[in-house]
Amino acid sequence: MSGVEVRRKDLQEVTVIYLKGYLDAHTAPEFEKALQELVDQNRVNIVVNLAELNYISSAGLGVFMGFIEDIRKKGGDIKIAEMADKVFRVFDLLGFPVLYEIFKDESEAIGQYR
Amino acid sequence: MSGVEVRRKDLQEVTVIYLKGYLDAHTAPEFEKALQELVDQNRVNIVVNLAELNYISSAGLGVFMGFIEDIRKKGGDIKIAEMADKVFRVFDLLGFPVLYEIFKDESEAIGQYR
Amino acid sequence: MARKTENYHLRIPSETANLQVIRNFVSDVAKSVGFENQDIGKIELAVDEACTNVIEHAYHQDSKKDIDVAVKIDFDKFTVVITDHGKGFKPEDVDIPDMNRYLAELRVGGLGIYLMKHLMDEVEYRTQPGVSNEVRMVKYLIRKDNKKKQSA
Amino acid sequence: MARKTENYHLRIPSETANLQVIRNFVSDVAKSVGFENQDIGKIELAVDEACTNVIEHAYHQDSKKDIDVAVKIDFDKFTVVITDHGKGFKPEDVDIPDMNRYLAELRVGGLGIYLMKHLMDEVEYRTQPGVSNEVRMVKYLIRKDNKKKQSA
Ligand SMILES: Nc1ncnc2c1ncn2[C@@H]1O[C@H](COP(=O)(O)OP(=O)(O)O)[C@@H](O)[C@H]1O
Ligand SMILES: Nc1ncnc2c1ncn2[C@@H]1O[C@H](COP(=O)(O)OP(=O)(O)O)[C@@H](O)[C@H]1O
Repeated sequence: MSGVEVRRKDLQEVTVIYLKGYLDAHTAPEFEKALQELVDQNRVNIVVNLAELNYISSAGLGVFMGFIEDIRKKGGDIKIAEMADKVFRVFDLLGFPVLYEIFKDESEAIGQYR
Repeated sequence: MSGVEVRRKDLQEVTVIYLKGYLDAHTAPEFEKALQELVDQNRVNIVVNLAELNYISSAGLGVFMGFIEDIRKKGGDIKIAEMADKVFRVFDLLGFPVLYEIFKDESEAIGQYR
Repeated sequence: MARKTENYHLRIPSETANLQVIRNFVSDVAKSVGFENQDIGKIELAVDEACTNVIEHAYHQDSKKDIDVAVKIDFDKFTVVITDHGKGFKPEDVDIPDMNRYLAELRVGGLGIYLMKHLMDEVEYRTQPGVSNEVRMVKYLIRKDNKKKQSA
Repeated sequence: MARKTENYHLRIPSETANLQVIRNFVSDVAKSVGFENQDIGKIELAVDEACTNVIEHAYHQDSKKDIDVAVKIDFDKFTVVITDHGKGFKPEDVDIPDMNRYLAELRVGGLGIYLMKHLMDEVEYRTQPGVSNEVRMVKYLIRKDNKKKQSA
């Protein structure tokens, strides 16, 4: 199946994670692995670019929730950029925008860490 | 379901039919109707542009076969342009390229009637 | 075409790799009866959540088990019934989260049934522990016309 | 994941509007076991042809009837069985066209079974006229690795 593709781009103080495809109970572990790696490397200024994410279920949302506390304790954050409407509607239904800042452009999200 | 979209463009001596989507037993009647209309109007110099056709089954091929004799008797033809590989493979498997000329560009196919 | 009831049925091994097949099946059927994209997305997600629960909680990732997804279409009603034969559970004992507290406390998990209830018009569990468990979800279709299927 | 047999099953009203749902179902499963796009396209078309025959010849467009599409996956074998309970036919009496003559004589129709036989590795009809008819089609999978499913 198409599944999810996770890419990573390291800038100086910020890391951008790109998710492409479908984030569900089958593919969430790949996103989890990527975030775990960042935490282990102490790269906690994170932007997740969702421009090419077509779908998210609660298993995908669970990955965001599973790391946010740890990352914030370390002084970092997860900011979200370029979310498609379909994915935003799920975030919004659950009130997630209260917890995660969402930006239209990736550069704007990156700028928050400067 | 997405189905098929049939559009028509009348040039001076030539008519181009655009098929978009999926041509199967459900949607073939729409293509049939468009060709029948052209025959009734005696506009028999026909180019079928398949650039946006994603799929064809034997029901779609049957429409080509159902009109070709009539159209050629009237001095016209059905020429095919811009066929995607996936659709070409089905045409090719049945030897249809012997009966229908296939052109890479629409303009080239139109030019045959000049 | 005369109005009638139609039944669609999918039986598929219980594994997360099949969630995409299940979602596509349900979306295709929802699309064919004329739901709009937003509603198709809601149905797709609710069914994913219900099937994820079967895969994880009813069958504990045992892909030798099957999930049954049945779709029934009446005139204005799209019903999906998902059945498992796992150990079952008491839906009334499940604590549906209050999202304000949930987010404030940075909780994890436990959003599936909440989502299902907010995405669909009706959600009902029928559980006979140890025998079979089904969740029955309904979405109403606001029809723009009297034709059931359009080919384009 | 240990290798095992997997069964997928779709039951759906017999109408041409559902061909797209059937094709998507079969392609999704074929994709999930690792077939390449060209082979997925072949399986999809062969199954469409078989189902179109059921809709037209077995059930004469009566959408109150159902089509059964079963997919079975063994290690290197993808089997699709399509079953109907129509009046049946004698496959040995069906005249499979010689394409050169077919094209020279500008014939119409009668390409479905020809296509199925050229697209799949095995095609076999098992017909008990008046009881049930099934066509069983097999495509062999050349595996590049030992894993059955990849998530990306
Ligand atoms: N089909 C099922 N079989 C057994 N238990 C289930 C089933 N569906 C839901 N549950 C129970 O209900 C609880 C809540 O489910 P849900 O809201 O989807 O959140 P989560 O799956 O993240 O725990 C699950 O933890 C599980 O105990
Ligand atoms: N499931 C079926 N039930 C009854 N008859 C069938 C079935 N499948 C095929 N046939 C018969 O076989 C013939 C050849 O089928 P096919 O090669 O697909 O061409 P076509 O459908 O265009 O006639 C059909 O015309 C029909 O008489």
